[in-house]
Amino acid sequence: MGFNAKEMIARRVAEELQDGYVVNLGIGLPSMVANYIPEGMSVTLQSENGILGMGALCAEGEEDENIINAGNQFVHIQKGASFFDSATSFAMIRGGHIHLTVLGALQVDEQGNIASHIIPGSMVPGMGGAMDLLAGANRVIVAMLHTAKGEPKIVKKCTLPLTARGKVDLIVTEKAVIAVTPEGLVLKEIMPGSSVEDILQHTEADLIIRDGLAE
Amino acid sequence: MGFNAKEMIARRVAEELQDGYVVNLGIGLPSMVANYIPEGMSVTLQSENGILGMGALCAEGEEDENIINAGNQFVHIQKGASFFDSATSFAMIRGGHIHLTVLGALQVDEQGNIASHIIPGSMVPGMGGAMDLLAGANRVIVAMLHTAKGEPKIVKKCTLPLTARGKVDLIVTEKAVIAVTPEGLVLKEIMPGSSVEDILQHTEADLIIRDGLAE
Amino acid sequence: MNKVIGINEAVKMIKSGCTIMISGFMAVKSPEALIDLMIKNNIKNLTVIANDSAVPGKGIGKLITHRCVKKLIASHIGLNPETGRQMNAGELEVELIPQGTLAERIRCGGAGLGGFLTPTGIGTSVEEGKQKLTVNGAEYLLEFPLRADVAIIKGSVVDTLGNVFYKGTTQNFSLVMAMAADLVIVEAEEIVQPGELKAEYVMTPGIFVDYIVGAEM
Amino acid sequence: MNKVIGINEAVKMIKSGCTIMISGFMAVKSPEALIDLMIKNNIKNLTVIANDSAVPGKGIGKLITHRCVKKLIASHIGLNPETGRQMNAGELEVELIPQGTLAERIRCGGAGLGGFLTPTGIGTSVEEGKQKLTVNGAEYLLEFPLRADVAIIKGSVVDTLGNVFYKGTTQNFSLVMAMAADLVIVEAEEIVQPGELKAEYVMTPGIFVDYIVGAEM
Repeated sequence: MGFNAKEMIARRVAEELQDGYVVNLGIGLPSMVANYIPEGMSVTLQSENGILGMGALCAEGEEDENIINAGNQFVHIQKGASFFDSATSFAMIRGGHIHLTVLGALQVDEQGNIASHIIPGSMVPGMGGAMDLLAGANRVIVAMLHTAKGEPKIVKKCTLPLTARGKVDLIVTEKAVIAVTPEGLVLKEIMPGSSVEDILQHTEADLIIRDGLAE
Repeated sequence: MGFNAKEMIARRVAEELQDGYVVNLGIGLPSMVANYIPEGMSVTLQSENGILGMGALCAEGEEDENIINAGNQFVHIQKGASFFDSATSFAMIRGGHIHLTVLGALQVDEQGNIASHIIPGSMVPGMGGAMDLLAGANRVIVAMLHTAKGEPKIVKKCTLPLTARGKVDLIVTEKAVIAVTPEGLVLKEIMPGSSVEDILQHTEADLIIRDGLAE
Repeated sequence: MNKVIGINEAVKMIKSGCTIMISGFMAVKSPEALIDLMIKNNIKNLTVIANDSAVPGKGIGKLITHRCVKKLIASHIGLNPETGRQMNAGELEVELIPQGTLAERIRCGGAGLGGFLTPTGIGTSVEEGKQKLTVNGAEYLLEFPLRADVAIIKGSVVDTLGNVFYKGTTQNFSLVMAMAADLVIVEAEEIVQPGELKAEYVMTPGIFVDYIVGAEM
Repeated sequence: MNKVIGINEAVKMIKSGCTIMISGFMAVKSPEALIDLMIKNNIKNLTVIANDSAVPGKGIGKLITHRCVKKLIASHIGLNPETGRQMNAGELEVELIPQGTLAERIRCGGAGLGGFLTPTGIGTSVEEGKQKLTVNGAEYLLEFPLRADVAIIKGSVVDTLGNVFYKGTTQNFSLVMAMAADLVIVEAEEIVQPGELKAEYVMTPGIFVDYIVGAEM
């Protein structure tokens, strides 16, 4: 189920892409969105270690030792790609030149706050480029499993240290698509195999449910 | 006399160069210093519009339409030169990577203040890169004629708007070489054809004259 | 994503009264064809951000002569006497900024930063009206970002995705200006297909460029 | 001005207790030969500034494993479990900085700026102890420059004057680090004569580089 759930999430996030978008995908689940870019749509992938026009992961034997993505994986580049340094890369990111970033999260809350980079005392990988992406990308989608070990990840108020305040626009899980609005979290879609009851049961945050909800 | 005086100044300034120096020469008289770089000495010229390793001025017919210096003159580049953008160029300049800048001036005073970019109501060319060069270069030499229309340019206190405060290290004119020190202006050398009396007569600022003065 | 369009279509997007960044240093490598058509289209009341005002008859100098410019923000106007004349006659507002500060303010505008601290201008009239901060015993001026509605830039080799390579000293302000404007139009000396510019040689990544025009009208 | 020297001579200039910037991103293209010799020479108590701590057995990961590092300033340590272990055991001090802020702070250190305002980290623990300024209604953190005693950098093609070209994604922090250290040593994959690197292709101008060593010991 874990794998299929992630695939379902990635596929649903890909529906949010638009022609001409420049997109930065986080490590892990978010990076899977690249597999579902609609045929014929021009989407340019940015990798914060210095690539615009990132291509697919390299199969074994195809690696160029000088070309990795921000997740330390060897990647191809597309025709018309460019390389640049970290200062320029984050000028792009902070400067609002990235249309969309898709990131994972540990928790998201009713204000669109996100906690994704630290569990004090246990997991301290560092924020990498996540805080800059959250500060600068035009649109932020969180792509994650709905719960962690059965515990809700969509909460009233993040209890883990924040990675950014009020920056999340949309949450896509294997159960639901939820928009962050000034009124609160709005349930937009129920994912196949889930239900309103299932979602409410696994969500700590209050959800606004409007007429005409897509199932 | 004007031409010979400028040549004499440029030649004397060139004696301040050291092997390995990266130098930015201002427009006009300072740029003439390039003609007197001692044989065998490696001096790299920086031009703030984006050249490291600038060469000689182009003779007619030799111009590359894409390569000018900061004074809008077509120039050659040396082997091992590099081009870069203005933000990088001024990172170099402000960041202390330029060993020496040679600039002209309208006035220099006892505190090492310099006025070089504006005569209110008459000449307002703008400061160009001068303020950044003055802020960032490790060493600042002012190369100028001792007087303007007979009026002293080395003054007790600049009356024209300052281009920088306390940044000048050495003043070279056709009459004298004067060091700016915490104690004030120290007359270091009398240039050929001048004398202490001549210098004092044409200098408004107080000059400290020490034993062993070079004539 | 072919970004190449006709020059007429491009210039229609530049409106009278807008703030426009223009690349080039002195008389060299401004987007001359775009400037000529702007003059022909009678685009007026511009606020121009550029290193300088070139010389009469070239680049920004033409916009000055044709009185298309209401305000000029630059580091140097000494090579164009007409700029000085209009300024002294009160016909043109000129704001002079140290060259390094100008480049950095534009970079700041494109990089999503709110400002920076520079030692340049301390002790001079550049200080006026600015906040001073002391860091490790040294004084700095707090300078703010500059952005524009439009940037027009001359590129030496440009692919159809907007990746730009600049020859010689023609990079100057182009890199930062392409980052700092809402609409970026590159006038290309040579247009090539994606992949013809090696990824390492790209100086302005295509993400910063909206449209490309040829240098010929 | 031939800047090429022997690697033994170069590493002698790196002292225990110094602050050192090290190029590379994750496990790719750190100056491995310099790092190996630093470990052999028993250089200890380093403060390392780098994007990350690589993986065990590669690049900075080797310095961590050999306990050469007293303090690490980086944006990410997730790929090296030994870094986390030493940190949790109180054996290694780790300061985590957002990647963009880290790059910009190093650039700032090399560019003679006193600081900059960034939106990154607002509303998070990154705010702690920092001054906040509001510009045009938006909040920014005031961040300060980072400099180092030494920077060691891996270059793909380097001429004897110190001009560096980086292949692929290996530019990352190298450009800003070369500007921000008192002593800059480049470990070259390939050393060429001046003029072999076209002036437009130089990514780190030689002015920022003090010494060059070959990648072979």
